[in-house]
Amino acid sequence: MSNIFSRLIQTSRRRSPWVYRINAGSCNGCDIEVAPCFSPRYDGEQIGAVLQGSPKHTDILLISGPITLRTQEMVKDVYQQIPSPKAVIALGSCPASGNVFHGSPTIVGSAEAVIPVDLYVPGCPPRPQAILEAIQKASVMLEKGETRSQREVSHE
Amino acid sequence: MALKELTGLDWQIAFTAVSVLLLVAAELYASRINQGKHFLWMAPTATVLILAGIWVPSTMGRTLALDAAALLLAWFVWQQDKQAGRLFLLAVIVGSILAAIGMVMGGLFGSEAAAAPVGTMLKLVISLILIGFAIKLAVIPFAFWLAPMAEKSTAMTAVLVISLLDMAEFGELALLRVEAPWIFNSVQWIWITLALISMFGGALLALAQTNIRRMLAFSTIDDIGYLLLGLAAGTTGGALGALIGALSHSLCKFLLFGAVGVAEKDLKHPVTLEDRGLSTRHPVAGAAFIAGALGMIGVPPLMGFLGRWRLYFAGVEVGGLTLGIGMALATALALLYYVRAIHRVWLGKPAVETKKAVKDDSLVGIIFIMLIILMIVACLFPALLPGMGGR
Amino acid sequence: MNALAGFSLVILLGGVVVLFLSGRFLSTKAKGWLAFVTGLLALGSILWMAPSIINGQTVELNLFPWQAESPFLLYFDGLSLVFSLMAAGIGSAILVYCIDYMKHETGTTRFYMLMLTFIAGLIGLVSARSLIMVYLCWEVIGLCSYFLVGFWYSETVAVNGARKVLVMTHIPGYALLLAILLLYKDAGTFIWTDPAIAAHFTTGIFLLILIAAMAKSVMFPIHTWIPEAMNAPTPVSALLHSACYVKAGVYLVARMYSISPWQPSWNTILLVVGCATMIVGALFALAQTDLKRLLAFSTISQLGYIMTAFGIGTPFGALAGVFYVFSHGLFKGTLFLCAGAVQHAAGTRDMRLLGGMAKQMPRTALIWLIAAGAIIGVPLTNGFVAKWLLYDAALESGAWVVVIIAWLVSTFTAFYILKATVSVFYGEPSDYLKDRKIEEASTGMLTGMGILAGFSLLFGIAPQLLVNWLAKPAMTAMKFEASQSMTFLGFHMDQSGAPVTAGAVLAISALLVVWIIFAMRKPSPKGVSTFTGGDPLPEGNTLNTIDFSEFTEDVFAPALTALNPDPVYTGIWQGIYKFSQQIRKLAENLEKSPVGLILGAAVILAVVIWLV
Amino acid sequence: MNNWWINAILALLFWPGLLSGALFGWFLLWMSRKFIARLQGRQGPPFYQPFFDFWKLIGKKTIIPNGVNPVLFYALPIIGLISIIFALALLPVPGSSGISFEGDLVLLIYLIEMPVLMDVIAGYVTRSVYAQVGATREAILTIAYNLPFLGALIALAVRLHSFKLATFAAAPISIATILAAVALFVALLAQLKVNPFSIPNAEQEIVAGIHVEYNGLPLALFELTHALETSLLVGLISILFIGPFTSIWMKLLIFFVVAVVVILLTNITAAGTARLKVQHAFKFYWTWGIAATVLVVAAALIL
Amino acid sequence: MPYKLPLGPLHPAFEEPYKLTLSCKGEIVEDAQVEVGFVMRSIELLAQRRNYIRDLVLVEHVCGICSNVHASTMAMAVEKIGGITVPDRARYIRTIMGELERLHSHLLWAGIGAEDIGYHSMFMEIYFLRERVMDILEAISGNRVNYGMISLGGVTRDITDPKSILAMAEEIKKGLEKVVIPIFTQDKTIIARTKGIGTLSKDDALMYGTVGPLARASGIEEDIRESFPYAAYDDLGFKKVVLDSCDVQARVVVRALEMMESIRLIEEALKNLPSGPIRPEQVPLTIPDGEATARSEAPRGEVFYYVKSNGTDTPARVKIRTPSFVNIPSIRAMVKGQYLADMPLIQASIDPCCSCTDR
Repeated sequence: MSNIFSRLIQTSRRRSPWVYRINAGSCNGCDIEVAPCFSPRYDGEQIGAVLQGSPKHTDILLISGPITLRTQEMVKDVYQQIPSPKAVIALGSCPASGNVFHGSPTIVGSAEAVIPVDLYVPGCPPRPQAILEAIQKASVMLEKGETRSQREVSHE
Repeated sequence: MALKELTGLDWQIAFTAVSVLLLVAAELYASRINQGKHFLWMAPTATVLILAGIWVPSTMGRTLALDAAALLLAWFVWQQDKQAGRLFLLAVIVGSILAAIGMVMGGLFGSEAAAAPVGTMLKLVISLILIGFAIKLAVIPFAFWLAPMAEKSTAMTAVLVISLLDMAEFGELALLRVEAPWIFNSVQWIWITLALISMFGGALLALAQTNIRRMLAFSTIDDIGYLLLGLAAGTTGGALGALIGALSHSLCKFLLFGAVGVAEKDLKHPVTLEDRGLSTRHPVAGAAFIAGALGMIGVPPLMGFLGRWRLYFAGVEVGGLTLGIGMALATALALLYYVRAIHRVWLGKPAVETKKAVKDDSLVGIIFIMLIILMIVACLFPALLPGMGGR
Repeated sequence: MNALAGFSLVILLGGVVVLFLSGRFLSTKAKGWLAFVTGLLALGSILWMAPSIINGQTVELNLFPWQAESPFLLYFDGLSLVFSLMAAGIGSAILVYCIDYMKHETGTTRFYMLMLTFIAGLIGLVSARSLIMVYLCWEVIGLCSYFLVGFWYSETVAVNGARKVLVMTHIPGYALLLAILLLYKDAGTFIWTDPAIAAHFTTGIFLLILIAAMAKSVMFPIHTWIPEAMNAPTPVSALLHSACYVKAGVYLVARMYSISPWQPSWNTILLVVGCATMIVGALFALAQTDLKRLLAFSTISQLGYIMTAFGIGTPFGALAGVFYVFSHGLFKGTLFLCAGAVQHAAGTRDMRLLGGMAKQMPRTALIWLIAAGAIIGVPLTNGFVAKWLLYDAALESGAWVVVIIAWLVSTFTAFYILKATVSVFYGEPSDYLKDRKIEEASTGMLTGMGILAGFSLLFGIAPQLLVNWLAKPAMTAMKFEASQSMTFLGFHMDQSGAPVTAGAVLAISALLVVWIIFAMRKPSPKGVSTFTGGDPLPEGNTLNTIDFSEFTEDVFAPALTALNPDPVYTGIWQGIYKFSQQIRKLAENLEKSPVGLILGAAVILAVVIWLV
Repeated sequence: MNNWWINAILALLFWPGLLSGALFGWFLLWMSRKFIARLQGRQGPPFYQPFFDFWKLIGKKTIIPNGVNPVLFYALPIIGLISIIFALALLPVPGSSGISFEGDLVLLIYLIEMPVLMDVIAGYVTRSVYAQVGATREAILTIAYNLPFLGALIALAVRLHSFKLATFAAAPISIATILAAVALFVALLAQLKVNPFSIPNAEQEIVAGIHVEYNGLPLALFELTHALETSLLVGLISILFIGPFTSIWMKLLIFFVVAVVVILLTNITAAGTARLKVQHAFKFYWTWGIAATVLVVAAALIL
Repeated sequence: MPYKLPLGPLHPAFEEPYKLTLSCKGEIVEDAQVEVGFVMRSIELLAQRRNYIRDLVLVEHVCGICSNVHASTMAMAVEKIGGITVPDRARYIRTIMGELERLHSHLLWAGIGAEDIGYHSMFMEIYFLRERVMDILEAISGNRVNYGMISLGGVTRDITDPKSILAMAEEIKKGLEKVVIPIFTQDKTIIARTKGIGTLSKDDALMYGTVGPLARASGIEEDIRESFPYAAYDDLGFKKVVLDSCDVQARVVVRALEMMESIRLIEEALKNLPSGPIRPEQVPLTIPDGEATARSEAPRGEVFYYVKSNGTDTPARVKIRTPSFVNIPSIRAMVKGQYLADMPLIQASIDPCCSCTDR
């Protein structure tokens, strides 16, 4: 019986990814590409993805931008507010490497240094298709328990 | 006396008592607050004449005595203000002459109660008497003389005219009501209409005044309407109510004019609605004004209530609920103008911060308080009114 | 035994006379004690009579012949007992509170004289057998209320409130007088126990009496005087506007049950009036920021409940009504006295400036909480029993609409009382309070409040005391069969089906509300921070109850404007005033030539007489 | 007696209670999401979406925000849920084995208000400014929309001389019924918090409104309550139209058809409007609500 | 007691982080504090460390929405110092890119504005239309965002198939005329939510120094494309849009009409596209000593670049002043006494861009 339920919950994690977006110093290029993901042409609702307003309702965190010093604490705080299991997707090149801003004294330059990232989506900015694919991949990771939040819990 | 037999109230004794009381009070009041040059002797003289008008058995004697008192008072008013005096005099002369002619023609000056005249004569007599008394009692539309008199003369002069003379004239009318009921019965609805016009007209005109004394004068006109209605109703209760109402009216008007007089002595100008918060300086006078106002409206437990409910009852008996509601509405208007005066002039924050409280004359204060207590006691123990035992 | 009937009146009026004569020589506190002892003696004399009344007898006394048809006849039955006990009992508790509350005031002789006269007037009203005496007492308490509200007569707000009280209660009072006179005209007697009165008691007379009762008992739309009357000293607000004065109208309505053969259509009228009032009162209460004004509107709403209870017209309804009247006197009196204590301590009753006073005034807060629980209808308090009785009565008689409205309004009640409680006693103290030293209310004040709150609890736990000793005799007096049984906590066994279910739901939801309030006060200290947009917010930045009422004020504004009858009254007054100015102009024009006026009017009159 | 208990439990748990209520509610919610998506030229969520949303939330770890009483945090949605289940059990859907007695309408109204009250308290309890603003708006909106809602129900009850829901379901369709259904529909927009009355959960102003701090299991319960509320409120309109039919299958068919039509109408309104301000909404309900109520009462009394 | 309600830095109504702390009394907003600086990446500093070619890429990342205008203005400034002439075809292509960018930016704004008043369907409708603009952008530059079209002295890519682009532009024009503009100017709920809301008087607008559509909706007649024409605006004949009703409604209308004007400009430019090279044969890597300023009209208003060269391949100083930098403070003048429910729309009506503001 409990098996059925855990199976059900696992499936539903794949079927119902709720997304929250943080702009941590992006040039907003990535952010204006997130909105079309939920607009008629791409329609993320087909795979159950919904953009949420509160981090408390979130499964997947999209983070864009090279993480400026001012937003660093904010990102950490919001990540903590997301109930597990949760996945983090780094959008674009900035959270991976700092992109053109590399070498700026006011950025951290790597999302990994602030929160554990599960998926990187390269591009400046990535296209909506790529973002949706990342969401789907992340939800599969959530289903299989492969996200870092889930793995770290099981290690403990 | 027929009036006593009809109503059970020995009105002559009651009125005499009230008159003497008010005379004493007015003299005491005048000893502290100047009421005109000859007040000291003029007031007793006028009172004696008025009381003579009450007690003289013959109708002619009564009329003459009252007219003499009226002339005396008119002269006194004339001394204080020519215009007001002229109007008063006009009213006294015209009213007395018309009423006297009417009474002569109706045979009322005879020693025995005359039979009612018939036909044209009846209508003529009724017209003359009605108009004559309407002028003398200041019933609307013949009330032109009362307001100027109240405004221009001293407070106690106004009390003498309104509380004593006017109420005595009303008493005379009440006696006529008993002796010659045909004056009323055949034209009952004209009397009632006149009463209603006086009631509403007086109340509305009082509402439109800014001078408090003028307002008080119109409130008298308003009240006369109720008293007339009591007489016109032709019931025992109505007559009794009217007589008690008249007594209460006398006392209340003394309080009202007295309070205004106290304030005027301090302010050095006539009290109008522009004045504010006089109670802070004159608390007792303020209390007297409020008591007088509530007594005029007939709020229990003041003496006015004893008369008022009987008047209402007379109205309900004659005109049913409609007339009752009409009277209540007129009273509501009266309440409105009194409340406005109380709350603008007496209560609330004073317009100018008084540097130090005025020490009011304690004698005047005691007179006021005694009168208020008298009115309350009279309401709770009406047996104190002569002849009222058991009523 | 019968001689006892007059005792309370004689004692109270004697107290007035003694105060009047000795006022000059006594200290303020001594006057207070004198008044309190007088009130206590009056209470004692009423309690002395109580056993025989409970046994079903009536206590009658012919004091003295007053006016022809109307001697001073006293008549105590069950209904009189309830109201006179309320007047003397709650009155005494308030008087003991006054001793400390009023000790810094001047003019206390006047104050205590009026308070005692007021209590005497109410006892006179409820025990009068002659209708004209009913009117006399009715107006006496009206005048006392007027003078007490205007106690601080040089303060404009206070006297304006007093003016509104006088105008709005005195004028409808004429309806009562006219009703009495009409009855007298038809029946020929003022004695209401006379069967002739019952025979002539028509719907018209009922309506006239109802108008007067509506004005005194703050029924919509003649209710707007009570919030203005809140500028009076607090004991006055407590005594007049919660415990006694506003109950005078309720008494009249209840008394009509014992006077007349009751018509079913009257029930509908009462229900409509009651329900409209309870909604309007609660809506306005939600939008208030002044503590006493809030309580005033809450009184309006609660009076709506009481009127509704009497309007149901079944024995259960009458029981609920009587129980509610007494309970409301207790808990609303307590609330007012607490508000007074708060104002005394903080110097303001503006809820925007208050907060966190439970720390400095723990006892006052406790007493407030008991009374607040009672008004919300929490089990263990008399308010719960009263509400349940009301719902039961409504359910039993099938007045479902009443149940829905009453329930809706009771949620409003919970809201506004919560708002008052939280913004006065809990939360952070405001800047205004920070520089003030706040002291707990004095023992005398606490005694006064505590006694009332204690009785609230007592009658909540053991309502059968109130039901068996007071409510049932009153019901008998109202010509109802008093066969209901009542157990502890207000659970009564002679009901089944829907009422029990509804009662259970009511009890559970009321308990839930209490539990939630207490749970809200114990937050868990650690956890993940709340979402505030990423950046932390300054400490203590939450919406408080005042913000809530500002929201509602803003949104309700159109509804509140539409439901406020005051502009209509002002309009009428303006109209009359303008009309009177026209009349004055006309009169002045005519009076310019007095001779012409005399001639003209005389001719017209003569012609009219000629033609008639 | 035994039978009564079994019937009650059946009604609470299966039909029309928890199970079928939830399924029906999820179906209706999916319908509305899908329908709106299609109106907007999108594909929309798959059929099972609300179901999976619910289970996913169940499977999440619950975070209790700072300064919130944990017991209260869980209890509020549970109280709301239980009362809405009881309310559903009272609904006289065709084939219901539920409890029915004179006055059950009153109980139903009490129970419908309970989740709203819990919502408001939940908003205040969570100590988030957004939730508190949302809760205040919800409280105000409740006062507003209850006017036409209660007005319509009371008018119908007065017309049928009964406060029993079964009477409603058995009554023939008349002008009064249709007017009442319209009034209920107007109230439904605010009760389901869809545009133009999605004021308490206005995402762009106050993030996620009342539920901003709720997550995991309690949020799942709130979502379930919402689903049950949807089926209850839509069902309440539907039962007004099943009176004239005798066969239970016909009744069921009409019930479903009306429910679907109502939810489609709701969503057409929602898709074609912007969100109003709470002031607008209050005014709307207190003017049009009063007009509708008066109309319904008049129709109930005259026709 | 007024409570504080934070909008942002993370808020569903915001694309980018900035913080608006509202002091509210009930639903009424009494005051607002604006806090920016969340997205500060020190672009001006980085620009002084890189050569001109890399700087063009860097300044494109000042803002993802108006990336082209930043690159082209920087290029204009550098071209001025270096005395580089831009070929006619490149001027036209730069104009087309600039207007396409305005089109997509205004549509993006309209979508967010619709979402801010809860009009979800309208948001979807507009985003559907915006995708057509994105298609054109993609067709011309190969990118949907951050196009990389500008090079020193010209553009990097040519427009090879103006006809198909014209056809697409026609479609967009139809969409705008038939759906977006009518709904935004006639729909009752939208008018109820925009008219008389968030008024910024002309005096306030001048005092805050606002620019762009915001200023033009408050009656300030200023458009760089007309006052200081650059690229091909002189040839194409440009009409600016000015309204003086000062409220959100005016800003909506100004942007709507500007979109129509943009379409007209695009069509005009595509039809009259001159032939010739798209950039000079030779572009120098080092720029001679000197300084220059350049201004152009970005979707949000005037963009100002100051470049100082010291004769090397790296600028000595690059100063960027963006329109949102001056527009954002004017929020304070608009919010007082407004309803909380209108706040998202009011702040959106200035079309704030924080990555521009913070750089």
